[in-house]
Amino acid sequence: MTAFRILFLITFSVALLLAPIGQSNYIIYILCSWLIFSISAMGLNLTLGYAGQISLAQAAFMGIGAYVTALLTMAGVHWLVAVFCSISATFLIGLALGYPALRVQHHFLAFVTLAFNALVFLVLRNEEWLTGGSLGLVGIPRPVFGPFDTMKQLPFYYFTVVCFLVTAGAMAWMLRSPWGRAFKALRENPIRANSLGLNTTRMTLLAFAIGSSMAGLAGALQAPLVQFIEPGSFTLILSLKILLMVIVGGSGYFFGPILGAALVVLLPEMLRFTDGYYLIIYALLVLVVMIFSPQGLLGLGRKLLIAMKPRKERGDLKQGAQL
Amino acid sequence: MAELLQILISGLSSGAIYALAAVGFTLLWQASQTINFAQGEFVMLPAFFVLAGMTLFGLPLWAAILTAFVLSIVILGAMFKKLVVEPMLPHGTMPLVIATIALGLLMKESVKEFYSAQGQPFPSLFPQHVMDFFGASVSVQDLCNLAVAFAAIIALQLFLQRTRTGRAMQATAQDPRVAEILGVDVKRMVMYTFLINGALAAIASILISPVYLAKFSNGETLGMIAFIAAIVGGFNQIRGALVGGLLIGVLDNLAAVYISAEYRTAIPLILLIVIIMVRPQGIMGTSEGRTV
Amino acid sequence: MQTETVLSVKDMTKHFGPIKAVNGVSFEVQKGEILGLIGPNGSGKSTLFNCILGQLAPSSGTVQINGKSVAGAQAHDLNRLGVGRTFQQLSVFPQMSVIENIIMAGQEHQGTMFTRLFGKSDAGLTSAAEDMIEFFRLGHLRDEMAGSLSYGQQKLLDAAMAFMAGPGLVLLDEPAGGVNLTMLQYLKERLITYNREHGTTFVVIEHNMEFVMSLCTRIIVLAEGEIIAEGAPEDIRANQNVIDAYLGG
Amino acid sequence: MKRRVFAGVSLSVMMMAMSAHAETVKIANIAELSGPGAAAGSVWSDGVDLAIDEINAQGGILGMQVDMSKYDTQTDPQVSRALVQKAIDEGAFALLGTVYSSSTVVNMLVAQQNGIPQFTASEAPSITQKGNPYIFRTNWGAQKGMPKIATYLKDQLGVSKVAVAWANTEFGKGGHDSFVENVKAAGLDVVADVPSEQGQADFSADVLKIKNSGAEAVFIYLTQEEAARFLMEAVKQGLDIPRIGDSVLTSEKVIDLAGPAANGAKSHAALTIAADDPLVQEFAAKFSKRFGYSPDYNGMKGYIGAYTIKYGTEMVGEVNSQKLADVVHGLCLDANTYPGVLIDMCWDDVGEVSRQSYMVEVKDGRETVSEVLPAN
Repeated sequence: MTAFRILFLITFSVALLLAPIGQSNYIIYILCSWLIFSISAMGLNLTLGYAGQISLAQAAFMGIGAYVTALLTMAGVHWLVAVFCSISATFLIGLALGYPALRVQHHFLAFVTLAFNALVFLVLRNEEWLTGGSLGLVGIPRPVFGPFDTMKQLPFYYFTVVCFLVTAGAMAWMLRSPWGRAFKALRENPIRANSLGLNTTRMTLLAFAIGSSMAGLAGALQAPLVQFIEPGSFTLILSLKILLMVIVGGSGYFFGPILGAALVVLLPEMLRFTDGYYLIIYALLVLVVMIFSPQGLLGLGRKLLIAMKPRKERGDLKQGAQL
Repeated sequence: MAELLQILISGLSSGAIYALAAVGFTLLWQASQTINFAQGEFVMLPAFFVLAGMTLFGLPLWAAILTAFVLSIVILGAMFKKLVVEPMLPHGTMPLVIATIALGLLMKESVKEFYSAQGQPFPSLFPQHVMDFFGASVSVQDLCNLAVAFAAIIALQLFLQRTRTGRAMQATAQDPRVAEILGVDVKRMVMYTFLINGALAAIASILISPVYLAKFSNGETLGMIAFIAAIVGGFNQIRGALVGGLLIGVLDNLAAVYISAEYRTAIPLILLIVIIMVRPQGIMGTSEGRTV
Repeated sequence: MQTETVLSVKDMTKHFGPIKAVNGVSFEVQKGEILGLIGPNGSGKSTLFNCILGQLAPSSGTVQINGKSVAGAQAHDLNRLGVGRTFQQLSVFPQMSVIENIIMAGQEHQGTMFTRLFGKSDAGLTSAAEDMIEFFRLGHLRDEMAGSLSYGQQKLLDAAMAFMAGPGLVLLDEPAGGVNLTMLQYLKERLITYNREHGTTFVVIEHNMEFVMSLCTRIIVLAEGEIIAEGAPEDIRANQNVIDAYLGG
Repeated sequence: MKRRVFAGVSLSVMMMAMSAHAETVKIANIAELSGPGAAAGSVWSDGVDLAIDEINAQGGILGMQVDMSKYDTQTDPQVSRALVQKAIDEGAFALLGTVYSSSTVVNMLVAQQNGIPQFTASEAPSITQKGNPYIFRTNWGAQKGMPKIATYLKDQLGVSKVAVAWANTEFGKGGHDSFVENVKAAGLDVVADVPSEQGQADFSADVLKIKNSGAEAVFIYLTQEEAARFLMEAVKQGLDIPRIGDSVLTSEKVIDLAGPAANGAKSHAALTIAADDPLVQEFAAKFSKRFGYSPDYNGMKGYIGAYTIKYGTEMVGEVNSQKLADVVHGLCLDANTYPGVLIDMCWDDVGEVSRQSYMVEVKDGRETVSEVLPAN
């Protein structure tokens, strides 16, 4: 890790802690929303940016996580227990869903997850006895940790920050372990990775399940943030939005989804002055980013950085030419 | 009996239009590995070209339809290919997927903002006359929809199989590198595919709008159904998309009447998942072979 | 040299529709051998290779490695059994550094899946990996992205990766393809050295006759899916059948 | 649409000019300006704009100009919640919106926490049943109309078996539950209960089920486009039983979309521009002139909501959120004195509205009032 990187991380963490000070409730709410979507998008980044699989069910997994936590906490179970259940449930469902799809053919995961997302919506809406149907669940409590009550916006923000940092840390740990190398290898050249003893199907499945369980965690945070959940919040459109975060930010980059989530959550806010036209402008911006920098914004940044760096003299190039 | 017949006829009539959208989906996939998430909006838009032609420029219906046709081919076909697909193709599927999602949003919001947020009535090309057919009500419109959709798909199939250009397009779809070696102008063939998709979208739009009304958000449902139909039928076969579309149309109605109206949209989805697991190449599709 | 059969192929046949790409091929490879598999284009050598590696399902026939049948085994299973391979096309991980590429090539053989998650980030392989890149004289490129290496260097890296897990058998798919002469000499010398030092068995598919003749201890010639000649390099060179096959006779 | 943009521009120019020299009153309108609810939300919003411009032209509220900010929820309840928070942060003392009940049930919690009165277009029964002292309707909830419909079905039409076709969304769900409860209480049989999806295009199965159920009347609780598609399919399949609905079914838009298929459809409507009432007619004329299309109940709701804020605040005599909420509870406004409410209306102590209603029938492509029912 370079000094620059460490400095960046410290600045980022401090900025996270200072961000809400003096801000209105609305801004704090938006910041919470950004962190929660960052967690979900980081999960999808694992599936997409590292294991190279398209999942279109990230919203469904968020929904499952949110409903599990909402139902349990409303029944009086502590949030810590509920979040554990949310994460486990989404992990197991991810395994069960991914296994048959990945066994068949790799790009079929996209189709299966798309159908799964639509099915989850139907179940959430129709099974009224459990989920409250289309009217949703209202009045989800916010967690209390001893003397620390997250009912107010600011404490809830710090609670979200802690969850975010723990998740990001765990993710960074995993990516630095041999698993991370295996995920990268999977993305770069799955056939080669396979020939080096990597069980590609199993690793892809794991990436998908872990990515899904991160959506479960995001859902478990979103339920107490909004204090209301309804099936319509977890449709395919949200899955596509999360996909957008990952791609626009830069898939395969650790900070890509975090940047992407910031853009997707905040951009409509910044474009609001354009009145009714902001979605049109938003769509145009996405198109332009995709056309000019398919690797997303971080990919673009990296390209610029490389272009600006003075070329390092490499002796081996000459030697290589002779070899 | 009359009930079942009614379901079948209504289902086929809707299904024929789903099939048109699904065929376009399949064509783009074959020609350029493009999963077009804006396909639903592609079917939504031409109806508004017609309406705009009639209300803003005072064109008669036939002229408006003709204009809409040309506009669809140019905008949804050529411009889509040139401005969106082409620059992104070298970078793999993902950026293109996102781009088509954004494009769908752009089209939807533009119609809403510049035309109307509300549904619009759309003139029917065919008489609304209803006939009794063994106890089931069949409108002339239904029959005409079926006929036009079938005719379009059969014509397309014949074109692909019987003409030189069509065969060149198929060769391109199967393996662009080989096609190139055989002297096929691959770029042009891919372009043709996009033009055809634009034309099919226009046909579907003009057939469907008198019944479904023209609304900016119509593409959401339609796109999803076309997508499912294409996969269920077989992503690499035009026949497959036809069968898939008809099947989904009938199944949707059957499910609503006999299984559960609340879960009617679940049935095609479950079918999709089952198909992927037991017959991933789709009902009519041929196996793509194991990708090593 | 002791005779211990590492690879045994029996009656291997692979049909593509009416075309018999491989037709009843049988051969054995002994420990420490460097076997060359040659033949004109379309002779079936690539198909045979893919059948051995489990990437194509053979129409009939069996493959045994160290006396064990490997029917239905996937690529990673074979690798665990001690079979390394290189690829015809460049097959490195371009966005990973050279050392990372090599560690990747070895890590799946260290511990279990879970110890890999919680263990050291290099799986304890850094020094072994450094030795390996040193052996292939890529040491000065240790931290360069694999994708930025020259073609020949990537070929070397590909070979180094195949050796990293210490396989008993390595299948090399056209290692000389597209590599310039100087590099070729160097690659050959490294392969022979490795073979001597570790007793690793090689099976090499190759077009470049000079390379094969000077590298291999034994050569099998395929034509139209069948073995038409087998023997020491100098015998093959003189074999009329082989000459006919290559000249299209 | 161009005219709308133009109007918006001139409005903001006007407001900028005004704000330069006087204290202003801040009101926020949180509405569905994009997403699936855009059709309803934009009409509501136009109604609000019309009222606010009139109010400002007449000298504003308590002599102060109204500074109205508009927020687009994208028809997403979570966004709407955030925006209500934002509107309050930005100093709005009273809120207008939202139209979709799924949004209102969420964002009204925020308004409640901040003690800001909110005037909503939503009609889901649950909204006024949660004991929130800051929520006010602009039209009565679905549960209040249903007993009248049940009575109508039983006594006027004399049917015993009914079918219900409803949108399986938060909008349709509340109305459906309340309808079923009321007709059952009235002793009627629900023989077919057919939910449909949002944006559903193919209604043949729905109509077929109702046709074969032996129902003697069908209650249609769908959104505009879906209602039109249902009516068209009903005509095609020859479903010739009475078709009853709420305001949506006989609205201008449905008639426009369904064409002749809408003829004969009846509804129990709370707000309709077909009402033979000079104030309503005047409103409809102003609205059509400015926006280029004729308003529906959502436009009326927005107009009434904005005026209610003015009247309530002027009664209190100061800009005070708490006092405004207090005064509207139990308030009755007489349309002669307070023309902005269009029709006499009252609020009870939970913010529910009472107002007379109409039985409307579509005849020859026009909505006509066949009967005026007293408030309940």
